[in-house]
Order: sequence, then structure tokens, then C-alpha cells
Amino acid sequence: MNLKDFDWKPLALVPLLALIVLPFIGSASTWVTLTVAGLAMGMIIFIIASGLTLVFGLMDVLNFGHGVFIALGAFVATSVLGSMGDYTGSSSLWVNLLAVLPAMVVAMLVAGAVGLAFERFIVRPVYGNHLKQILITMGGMIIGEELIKVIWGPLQIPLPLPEGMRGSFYWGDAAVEKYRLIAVVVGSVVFGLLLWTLTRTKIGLLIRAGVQDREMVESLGYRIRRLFVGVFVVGSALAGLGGVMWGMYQQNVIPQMGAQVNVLIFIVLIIGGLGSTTGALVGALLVGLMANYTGFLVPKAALFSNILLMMAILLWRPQGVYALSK
Amino acid sequence: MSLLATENLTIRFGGHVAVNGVTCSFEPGTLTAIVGPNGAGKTTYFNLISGQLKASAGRVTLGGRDLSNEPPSQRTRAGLGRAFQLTNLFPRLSVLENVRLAVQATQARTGLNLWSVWSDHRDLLQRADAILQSVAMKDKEHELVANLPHGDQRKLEVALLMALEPQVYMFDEPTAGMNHAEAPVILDLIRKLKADRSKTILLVEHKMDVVRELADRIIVLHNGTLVADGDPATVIASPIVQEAYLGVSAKEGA
Amino acid sequence: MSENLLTLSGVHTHIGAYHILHGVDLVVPRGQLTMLLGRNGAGKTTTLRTIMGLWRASQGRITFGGEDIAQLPTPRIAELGVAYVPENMGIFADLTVKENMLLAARGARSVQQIDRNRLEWIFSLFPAVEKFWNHPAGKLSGGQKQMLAVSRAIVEPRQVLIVDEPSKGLAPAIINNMIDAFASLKQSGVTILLVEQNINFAKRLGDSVAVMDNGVVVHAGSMKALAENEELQHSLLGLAL
Amino acid sequence: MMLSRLLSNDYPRSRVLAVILLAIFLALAVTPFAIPGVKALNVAAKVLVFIVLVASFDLLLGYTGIVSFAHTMFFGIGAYGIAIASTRMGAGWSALVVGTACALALSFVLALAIGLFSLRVRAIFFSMITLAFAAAFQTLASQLSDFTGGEDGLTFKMPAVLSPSFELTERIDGRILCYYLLFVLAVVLFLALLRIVNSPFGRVLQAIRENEFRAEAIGYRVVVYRTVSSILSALFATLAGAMLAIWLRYNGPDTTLSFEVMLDVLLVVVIGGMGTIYGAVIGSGLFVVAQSYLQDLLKLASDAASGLPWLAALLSPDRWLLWLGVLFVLSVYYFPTGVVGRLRALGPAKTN
Amino acid sequence: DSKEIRIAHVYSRTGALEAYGKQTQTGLQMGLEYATGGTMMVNGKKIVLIEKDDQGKPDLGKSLLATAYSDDKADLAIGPTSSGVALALLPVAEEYKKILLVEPAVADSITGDKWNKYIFRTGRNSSQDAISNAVALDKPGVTIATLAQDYAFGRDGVKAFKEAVHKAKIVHEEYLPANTTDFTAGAQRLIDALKNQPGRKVIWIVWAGAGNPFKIADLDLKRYGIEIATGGNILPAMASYKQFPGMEGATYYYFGIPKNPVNEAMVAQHYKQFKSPPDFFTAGGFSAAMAIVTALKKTNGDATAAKLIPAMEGMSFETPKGKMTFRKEDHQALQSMYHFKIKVDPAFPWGVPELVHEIKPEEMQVPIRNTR
Ligand SMILES: Nc1ncnc2c1ncn2[C@@H]1O[C@H](COP(=O)(O)OP(=O)(O)OP(=O)(O)O)[C@@H](O)[C@H]1O
Ligand SMILES: Nc1ncnc2c1ncn2[C@@H]1O[C@H](COP(=O)(O)OP(=O)(O)OP(=O)(O)O)[C@@H](O)[C@H]1O
Ligand SMILES: [Mg+2]
Ligand SMILES: [Mg+2]
Repeated sequence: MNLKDFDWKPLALVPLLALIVLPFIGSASTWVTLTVAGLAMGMIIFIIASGLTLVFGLMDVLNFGHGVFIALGAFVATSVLGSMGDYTGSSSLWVNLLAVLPAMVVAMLVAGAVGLAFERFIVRPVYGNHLKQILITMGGMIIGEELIKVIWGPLQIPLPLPEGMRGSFYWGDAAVEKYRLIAVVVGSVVFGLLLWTLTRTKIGLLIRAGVQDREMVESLGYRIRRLFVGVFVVGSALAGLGGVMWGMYQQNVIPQMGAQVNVLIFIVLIIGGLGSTTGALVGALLVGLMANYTGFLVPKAALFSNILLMMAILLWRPQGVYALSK
Repeated sequence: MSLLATENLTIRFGGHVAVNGVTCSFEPGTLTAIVGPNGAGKTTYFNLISGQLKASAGRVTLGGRDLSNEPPSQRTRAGLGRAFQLTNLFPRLSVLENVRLAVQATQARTGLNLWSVWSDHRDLLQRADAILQSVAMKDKEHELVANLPHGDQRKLEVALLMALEPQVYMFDEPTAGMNHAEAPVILDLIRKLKADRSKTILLVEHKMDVVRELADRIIVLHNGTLVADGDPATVIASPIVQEAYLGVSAKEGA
Repeated sequence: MSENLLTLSGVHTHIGAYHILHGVDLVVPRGQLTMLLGRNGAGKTTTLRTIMGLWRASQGRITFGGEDIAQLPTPRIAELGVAYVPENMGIFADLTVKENMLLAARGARSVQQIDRNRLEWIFSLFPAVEKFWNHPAGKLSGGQKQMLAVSRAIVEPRQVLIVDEPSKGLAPAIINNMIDAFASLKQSGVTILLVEQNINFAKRLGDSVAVMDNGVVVHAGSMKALAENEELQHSLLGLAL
Repeated sequence: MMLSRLLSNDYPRSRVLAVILLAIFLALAVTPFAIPGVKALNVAAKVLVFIVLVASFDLLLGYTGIVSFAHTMFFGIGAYGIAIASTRMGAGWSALVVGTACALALSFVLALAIGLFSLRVRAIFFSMITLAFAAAFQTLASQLSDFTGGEDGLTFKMPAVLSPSFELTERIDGRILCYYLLFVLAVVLFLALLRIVNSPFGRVLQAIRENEFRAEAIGYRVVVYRTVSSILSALFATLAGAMLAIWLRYNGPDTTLSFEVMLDVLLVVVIGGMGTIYGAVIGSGLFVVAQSYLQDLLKLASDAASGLPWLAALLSPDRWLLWLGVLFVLSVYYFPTGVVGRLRALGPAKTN
Repeated sequence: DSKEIRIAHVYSRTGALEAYGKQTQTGLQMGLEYATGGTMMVNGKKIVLIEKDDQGKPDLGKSLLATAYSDDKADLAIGPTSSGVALALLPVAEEYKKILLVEPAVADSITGDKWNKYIFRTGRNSSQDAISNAVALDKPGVTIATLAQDYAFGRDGVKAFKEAVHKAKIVHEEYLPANTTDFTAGAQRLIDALKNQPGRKVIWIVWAGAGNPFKIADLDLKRYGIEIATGGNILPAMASYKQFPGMEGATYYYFGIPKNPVNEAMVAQHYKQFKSPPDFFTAGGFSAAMAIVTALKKTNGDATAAKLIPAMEGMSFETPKGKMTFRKEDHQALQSMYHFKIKVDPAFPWGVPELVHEIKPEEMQVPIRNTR
């Protein structure tokens, strides 16, 4: 990517938004608390949405079942963490990580594996047809959610945050939850890896080409099938990771949690523009900030903050802030 | 009888000027061929006239009426008809339905008629039949367009334009990808239109024998600019056409 | 080493409920340029797509360099050294010209790894490809797209090139370039199978020729013989020319 | 000839299909007398409402090619119109008229706005926006609790003639009269939709669905057609909502506005066959009946499978949603063109 | 005359409240067996329980109740889980002139302005919940801010709470959308409202469903000496209480609190059957069964509303929560609530509520809100 060609305007929206609201909020420490919390929330949202940037943004598969992988990741985490009470009970962050990292890995593996089956039986017949994708993945979503209920039961399951990740850091009066900072680290790693794979390797190109004309990509000698399966599995695994992060943030998990975040992550991708990882990040940060600012200034409107944000962005750039083709 | 004119028509894509200040007018009863190398801006010029693209500058007028700010549908209603270079039809409707839709578009208000039954409109059917006859596609009227071979799709593309009965006909490489057995059908149609002497016809075509035979006048676009305009013999003989377009002198020299 | 690089014998193809090819027999001799002619709807495109494995032959054999490829998946066929330019050009509209070319260069991870000389040669044949290098390919003019499609097919050396109507919509000067390109490709030992409507194009390039009608090959022979035999030309004229 | 005018010259075009349609029609016509019990009547009434709702969605989706998730919003507006008017004004015909009229007006304005907005963004974005919009509308409805009854919804009464306590004869009570009111409404609205899609206007919609760009190029103002189509479909959905409220004498956010209802509608359109209008009848019949008796069926199945605990757990009536999900998947697999498409492909027998 | 007493139980076997509904069903079944001494007979008539799954949908519930009363010939009905469904069911009971015993739907209006004479309720109502919490927190010198979901349930709860608070001071009411996930903004506003107040400072939370409002504790409210208080909940939800040792509130039921033979029997039976203690809604189902059987015994097995209504009005009956009494005016069962304090016990995966004080019905002025 050429830095000179990079379009800074959307990225600038983030600090711009933060600065605009400063005078309305008044207190600087409140502003810092809200802003940092909002940005970190954005990072968490980015993590759960990152899998969908691949599946929806690049492969153009409207996967309404994506939420199931988020829920699945979270439920797997409850099982893994539940069996590692000694590690999560410790107040040392490093000991906690000994439990959390395996939980993430297992969640990603399980979600990825289920993603493989999902691609094979649910998505494969409907590449290229949005309407059918909606229906069939919706069916997949329902099935997945019910199977989670069969395995883990319909009750909510607590997913307590490990001791060392609780509480906050302080800057004067402003407080920032520790867990959110961890989310920033994880989110940045995911973002970096995704960006690198998609812009610095040929895989990103191939996926985009494959969506437009599969036959031609095959005629050029690439096994598009395998590639698509791979991308789908990675997307599902990222959703699993997102589920772990989201579940630990909520501190409890319910089978419906996937469906609950579905709309939110679609909004993030639309704001960001399909297929753009940077766009998804910007979208997530904007959504995170906006929720906190409106929640503080006009709580009544908080409910609609996402939608208003999305409409405003689309009126400015109908394809989202970073559309692939202009 | 109305006159199509473009004044200083220009469009930029980023830094690239695809059509650059083209001022030109087209008389009824004449067939003007537009030639130029690939990427010269011929299709873009058509797009500007028929409204698929919005000009960065300049005007399009038909019979004195300024159409520059009208959407494509209104320009078509005003009398500008257009066939596309890349086939552009209604793939999952039958051949007959494709043509009928075009015929219906010429009727003033039928489009928004919610309450009559389409199949009761005999007049539409008859017109569509006649047009399909004229392009020799009557036998395929119930086929889905998506299943037609390329050549037939090209013919249908022209049939839709015929059905619109516009004052100005714009053909964009109507015979591209058609063989010598099929192309004459289309060329005959164009000849007939020409014989009518009341229609304005614009033709983009790379086949010089066709251009020589049909054109009353040739204009040449090069890098978006109008570089030559005149009667066929003179224009074809001009050095710019010989070199930039036909590549003759370069070849001969080598 | 067989004389004929690519052979089709008794190939039948169905598309859905339609029976399109009724036993096509076709040979493409190694190192030669074979023209495939026929009226609209004769089945030329279908034949090419069947060779590429994009549609499956329901019956018959297709061999490439002696190996039966009739049931191989498309990417496998491409890997064997077959390059294909489809009738609709198969341009990736959302990708830039550069990215289109990069994808076609299977061996290259980045543009830098594409053979520079070959690229220069392509640029000299089709200047538009260089000029619009960083533009989205979807925004090219019809003829420019055609040039890009052919450029993609030749960005790396291949054993056989299968091209569906490359000259349609090209300006005469560019057609000359195209003819030059195919001529020099042939010189470098590439085998070419070309579907064409432009008879002059065919006459200037073709070594051998096959004429199709109604899903079968009705005439096969050398181009020279056809060009010299006015009578034969006449009898096939309605079909091919 | 009469029939041909009624059906707008759009015959079922398959003998089996014609027979099934006739059977459904007759079954719906005689349910109150042929099948005893409250449940059967409720199921039949729901089928009637769904036929109108789904057919109106088919106009949008199947004919115009617009994927909107906000369709249930209009359904809800219709139901709330009746509910709010009947609550505020008391039971009576005037409440029904006022409620329906206000609902239609609101739907008109919203559909106009959405229709115009849809042109600015690409189709897939539009779908997602409607999804978010519908969710917000649902929350709004539950927040305006003074007006809408909030999460709890509104329970209200109907004019005496349509109430269960009214008895015309021994066998015919207000419930049955109410049922036949719905029946007549459903038939009229269905035929009206059939007429619209077979009018010159309907054909233009199909053209837009197929190739919007070319439709504009041959002289159709796509904006206008799209907008008119979304308004029409919204108005019909509103009427379907009013029918439901009349029948249930209750309305709440989950009943008409929830995403679940939207999903059901989508599924029914696909099962029935998109772009056929007849699909709405077949799909609704199949789906509503299946949905209503699915749990009963599963109970039988799980009892039968009680020897295998795993299977029994999957077949438990509590997991009926699982099987609905399976139905979604299978219907896309096996009915890509819907039941109507399937039947038409089988035997193109003309019932002329 | 019939040899059976047919009871329909309409509840959320599936849907969002599946977990709650199933507890009620378990309790109901256990309660019927306990009350009939394991015979399932009253006065020689067999009790038949018909289960109906309303999936949490009011429209479906309505049609199911009508089906139960008419097609299934149910004599009376119990349920449902959700208040929305309950409100839709009320007129059906009136239409069919049969008893509907509401359990555990909590909306005040069920025994308030939407009430009709066929409706009884063993479950607690929102007011009882709120008032008992108020009683637990209402001390001089305490400053309270409330945090609730922004819809009718939350707003009604806060309203009843406010009416019952006399000595403490309420300085702020925070309402957040029901689907809130990030509570930072709300927490910040609550902190701003409380931090400069003197004395004991409490945020009282009334929240049901998704989202976890207790996350606001991660912003370290202790810095400002702010405490959190809330009511009871089902056991999995009380897992998060573990982080709040010493947190006070009032609950409807916790298996370790009431000391009476009925509760002991239920706990023992539940451990035997499921190897776990009974939960919140199990107790409610059990109480409903006790109410029904007591009433049927009084009418000698006559299940018509005409007989049952006079028998049940003012009737007292034993439950796992001790004695309950159907108030004559609105048929609401008056019952004890429990002021608790959370203790952390490693043996339990949830925060254990320890009894501070049993709030007797007399201590709560539960208003009568119907228009009888
Ligand atoms: N939408 C667009 N965005 C950017 N550039 C465009 C767009 N449309 C056309 N161009 C550019 O404008 C130039 C003119 O294209 P046009 O299609 O008019 O050529 P043409 O003369 O019709 O050529 P051909 O004979 O090959 O069809 C081309 O270089 C093309 O790349
Ligand atoms: N997808 C399809 N479904 C059904 N029939 C098809 C399909 N594609 C092509 N056909 C039919 O197959 C026959 C051969 O088509 P094909 O495209 O191979 O012809 P062609 O020789 O390439 O013609 P052209 O010169 O027009 O490109 C035609 O009759 C066409 O109608
Ligand atoms: Mg062109
Ligand atoms: Mg072809």
C-alpha cells in the first residue's frame, strides 16, 4: 500500500468526533474515561467483527450465522476456563494468561472446525446468491443456537473474568478498565495480521477476484474452492476468538448472544465499507465512541446512535468509508 | 425534425479526460460513423449523450431542448435511443418479453398502469412480433435470453433499440462478435433506417468496410478529442486516421 | 511426444437439459495455430469451455499431451499449461489492471517477480495495459478489456493458448498488434487454438482450420488449402465466414 | 373468461398446482365447520393473514428484487393501528376504520422515505439498513409504552358482531363471522396483488429486477417504479397487520414486529416460490400448519426415540426451533425455485 | 361430575425465558405430588396436567389458552412465564369463565388495572419486589441512585421503589436501553450524581435479561465509597454477586433461607431428583400447586370458577416460603420477602445471600391497584 495514496479522511473522523464532543461533556476526566472506554470497546467490536470482514466483506457471503461462532467461542471458553480455576483465580495477569490463551486457542479451533462443516453444508450451495445466503445461514444460525442449548443447556453460564484482569487503571479521576486495554492489544494483533495478509500477499487479491468470477480464477489455475473454505474457516475462528473476548467482557454467556451482536457487526462493516479491514476498524471505533458519547449526553438517543451514525456515513460515502472500488 | 447537438461535452475520471470538449451536431437523415482507437472515448461519448454518465462540463441538446440534467429514462423518452456495446438485456425474461418491454416504454402511460392485464395489450404484442420478424428471431421468441448464443443476444440488443422508435439511433459496434452470415441482418436494418431519411443515426464501428459503405459522414475521436470530421473518403485518407487508427503507415514503413 | 498437443474425440456436452455438442472431433497440432470457425451458436464457445473443464463432457475423450483431461478440475487443466481467454473476457472489474496481471502470473508473488522483458513486450503490443496499469479494470473501454484479457493469458509462458474471439471490438491498428502477438507467440513454440469471426485475421494467421456447425466439426484441414480453394470456401461460407 | 379476468390471465400453469391451490382455497373456506376446535380455526386464520403478508412481500422481493427486512415494520404498523385505535376509541367499527386509515398513512410516508433512500446505497447495504431500522422500530414501539403498551402490548375488544360472545345462530358465533371477514379480505387482497404483478407496471418491476440499468435506459424511471412498488407492498402488509390484530384482539412488539416474523415471511416466500404470488398461498399453508403442529409431531417422535437419549434430546419438542432451522436449510437445498417453480417445471399443463 | 381435574400449564418451554419456565414446571409437578401425598388425586379425582409451550409469544399464548380451555377441556390454568403473555391471557380467562392462576409473571397490572375476577396470582408482583428492596435499603443518611432498563418493567420498578422509600434520599434515576452492552456512560453519570454525596451511597440496580450492569463495578466505585444493591435472581445469574461480598438487597426466594417443612421437603426432593438445589422459579411453581390443591380441597374437588373464586378469596396456604394469603381485593398472594446480605462461600459457584431479616407482608404496604 502506498502511504501517499492513503485516504486519511475517515481515520481522521475518530479524533474529530472525540474533539467535537469535548466541550459538551465538560469534565476532562469524564471525557478521558468515556473516550478510552469507547475506543477500547471499538477494539472489542472490531475483534468480533473481524471474522465477518473476511466472510462478508471479501467473500461476499452474507453470513447471518456468523453470530453462532461467536457464541460457540464463548461457550467453549466457559468450559476451558471453568476447568482451570487455579489459573483464573490467581491475581497475576501472567498466570491468568496461561488459562486465557489456551481458551482462545481451543475456541478458535472449535469454531474453525465447525466453520468447515458450516461452509460445506450450509454455504457452499449458495455462493453468489444473497437471498439464499440469508435464508440458509439463518437456518444454520438457528440450528447452531439450538445445538448449543442441547450441549450446554439453555441457561446463562457465568464466565468470570480472571482476577488479574479485573479493576481499572487510573489517570487522576479518569478510570480505564484493565480488560479493555487487553482487548486493545488483542485487537491490534488481529488487525495487523489481517491487514498484512490481505494487502501484502496474493491471497486477498485472489479472494476478491474469486468473488467476481470464480470460473476465471479457476481457469487461471487456482483452486478457488480450497481457498474459500480456508477463508471461511479463518473467519469462523476469528469469530470464536471474538466470542471469547466478548464473553469475558460480558462475564456471562447465553446461547442467544450471537444473534444479539449480529446487527451490530453488520453495521460496523457497512460503515467501514465491504472488504476493507481498515474500514472495519474505523467503523468499530466510531461505533464504540458514539455509543459512549450519546449514552452520556443523551441516553434516550443511545439506542439509535448506531443507526444514525450509519445513515450519516452512508450519505457521505454511500459505499462506506473505505470502499474497495470507487 | 430535431437536431442532436453536443456543446463542449467533457468528462473527467480523476485525472483522465475521457471525452474532451466535443462540440458536434448531427442532422436528421444522415448516418454518422464515429471511429477511433480503443479507449478513444466513443462509448463514453454515447454514455454522455444518453445520460448513463453525467458530463463534467458541456451540454447535450435535442431539437433545442437541453437534456443535460435529465436522467437516462427521460432522455430516452425525449427520443434518444441507444444500443450497448456490451450486451445488456433482461436475462431471465423471454425474448418476446424483452422486446415487449421496450415497446411498452414508448407508450405514454402504460408503465404505471397497475390495473390492466399485460397480456390483454394486443397492440404491444403485434409491434413486438413485427420487430422480432425484422431481426429474424421470431422462432426464438419464447427462449430465455440468458440461453441465447452471443450473436443472437447482439441481435436482440438491436431489436430493443428498434422497438423504441427513437429519433436518434445510437449503435455501438452492433455487429461485434457476429459472423458474416448474421451481420447482414443488422446491417440491412440500419440501411432501412437510413433510407427512411428522417432519422439521425450514430454508428460506432471498427469494421472499415462497413463504415465505408454506410457512412454519410465520419467523425474521429482520439484521446477524447474530436480530431477529424467530414465525408468518408477524405477522413479515411487523412494521415491521422491512417496512422493512429488503421496503423497503416507504421506497418508499411516497417 | 505426440504430434497433436490437444485432441478431442467424440465429445458430447450437455448444458442442463440441452444437448449442445454432438460428438466433436478436433485436433490441435503442436506448435501450430488452429482456427475454429462457425456461425453464431455453432458450439465454438461450448467446445472451448469443455476443454477447460468449465462444462463437463458427458461423453468422449479430451487429451492434452497424451493425458486424458476430460474429468480433471479446471485448475488442474490450467496448471498443465493451458491459458484461456473467455468470450466475455473474464476481467476482474474491481481489481486494477496490475492486480489482474499479477493474478495471471501464477509464479509471481508480487509484480516485481513478473518477467520484466515479457511485460515490456506486452506493453509494446498493447500500450493501454501500461497506460491504465493502476486503474480498476472495470473502467476500461471494451477494446482495452480485450487487450487486458489477452495480456493476462500470455504474461507467463504456456503450452497452449485458447482464445475466444479476441478481435471483436478492436480497432484495426490493434488487430494488427494482436496478429503480431499471436505470430510471435507461435514462433516461440506456443500452440494456439483460436475462435474467430474475422476472416482476414484467420487467413493471415491460421495454419489449420476447423469449421463447426450444430455442435459437430464439419470440416477440418489446412488453412492454406481452404484459402486456395474458392469452392470449398464458398460451400462453407454460409457456415463460417 | 370470468376466471381468467379474476386471475389476471396468470394461471397456475401446472395441473398439480391448480389442484393444490383449489384444495387450500376450499379448506380455508370450510374450516370453521369442517374441523372442530379453536386451534384449527386459529391456524386457518393465521394462514389467511400470512397469505396477504407474504404475497405483499413477494411483490417487493420476487418481482422488484428488493431485499428489505423492514417489511414486518409495516405489518406491525397495521396491527398497531387497529390496536391503538381500539384501545383509545373503544371497540367499534369506527375504530377499525380510523386505525386502518392512520396506519396506511404512516406506512405510506415511511415507505416513501425508505424507497427514496434505497436509491442512494447499494442493494446489500440497503438490506442491512432495513434490518437495523426494523430493530430500532421494534425497540421504539416497546419504549413508547404509554401509547403502544410497551413490551406487554395491547389487548382490546372488537365490535360486538366480531366478538366470541356474539351468537348469530347456534353454530355461527362472532368468531366465525370474524373468520369470514378475514377470508373475504384475504381473497380480495390476493387477487388485487395478482392483478398488480400482471399489469404493465408489474412487468416493468420484473425488468428492473433483471437489469435496472437497462430498464432505465429504455425509458423507465427506476426511482419511481421502485418507490411505488415499495409503497404498494407496504400498504398491503399494513392491511395484513390489521387483519391479524382484528383476529387476535391483541398486538405487541413480538407478535408483529419481531425479526422472527420477518424470517418466517422470508422462508415462506422461498418455500412457495419467489415471483409467483401463488407461492404465498402454498408456502403459507405449508408453513403455518407445519409450525403449529411441529411440537406435537416432535413429541410423538421423541417418545418413539426414548430408547436413544441423544436422539430423544434432539427430537425433544423443546428443540422445535432446531427443526425449523433444518427446514430453512432443506428448503434452500431442495426448493431453489419453490414449490410453485418445482411443480411448473414438472408438468406444464395448461388449465385453460 | 367428571372424574378428572384438568389443569393447563401455559409457560415458556422454549424461547428467551426457557430457563425460567422449566423451573416453574418442575416446581409445579413437585408441588402437586407433595400436596396430594403422591397420589395426584383430590377428592377421588385425578389431576391431569396439560403442558402448553407459549414460546414467550403473547399471541401464541392466547391461542393456546383458548385451545386448552375449549379443545382440551381444562378446568383451570396456571402460567405464564412472561408478563406480556400474561396480559394477553387475562381476557381469555374471562371469556371462558375459568380460573387463571398467574405464576410467575410479575407485572403489576396483572392484578392491577388489567385484572378480572378469574385472575389469581401466587407470584410476587413488581411492587412487592421493589418495596421489599426499599425496606432493605431505606435508612436515614443513605443516598440512592437507581439503574434500570428503559422500558415499562424498569420504570415501574423504580416508581414503586421510590414510593416505598421514606428515609433515604434518591438523587438520580438512570435508565439505559435494554440492549446496552457498554455501561461506561451510565456508570459515569451515576458516579457524577453520587460521588459528592455524604454518608452511605448505593446504586440500586433493577435489570433483567441480557447485558451485565454489574460491570460498572469494574470502574472501581469503591474509590468513591459507592455500593451496589439489587434483588435476588436465579442461581446462575447470582454468580456475578460473588464479586460483591456484603451487597444487600431483598429477594423473593433462596433455597437456604426459609425454614419450614414445605421448603425442607422441596429442597430434599429436588436434590434427590436433580442433584441440585431448587431455584427461584421452582419455589413459585411449588406454591402455585399448593394453592390449587388447597382450594380444590376446600371445594371438594369442584373446579368451576363459581366455586373456586369464593373459596380462594382470602384463602391462606402453606408454601416453601411459608404462609401466603390471597388478598380478597385483587387476588394477589401476600407473602414474605427476604432482606439478604451476600457472603462468598467457595462451596457455591454463586454469591450466597444470607438472611438479614424476613420482611413480613405486614411490613410492606403493597398497594391495591385494581379498580374493583
Ligand atoms: N467509469 C469510468 N471511470 C474511469 N474511466 C473510464 C470510465 N469509463 C471509461 N473510462 C475510460 O475512458 C476511456 C474511453 O473509454 P470508451 O469506453 O469510451 O472507449 P471506446 O472509444 O468506446 O473504446 P472501444 O473501441 O475499445 O470500445 C477509456 O480509457 C476508459 O478507460
Ligand atoms: N447456458 C446455456 N444454457 C442453454 N443453452 C446454452 C447455454 N449457453 C449456450 N447455449 C446454447 O448452446 C449453443 C452453442 O452456443 P455457443 O456459445 O457455444 O456458440 P458459439 O459458436 O460460441 O456462438 P457465438 O459465435 O455466437 O459465440 C447455442 O445454441 C446456445 O443457445
Ligand atoms: Mg466502446
Ligand atoms: Mg461463442
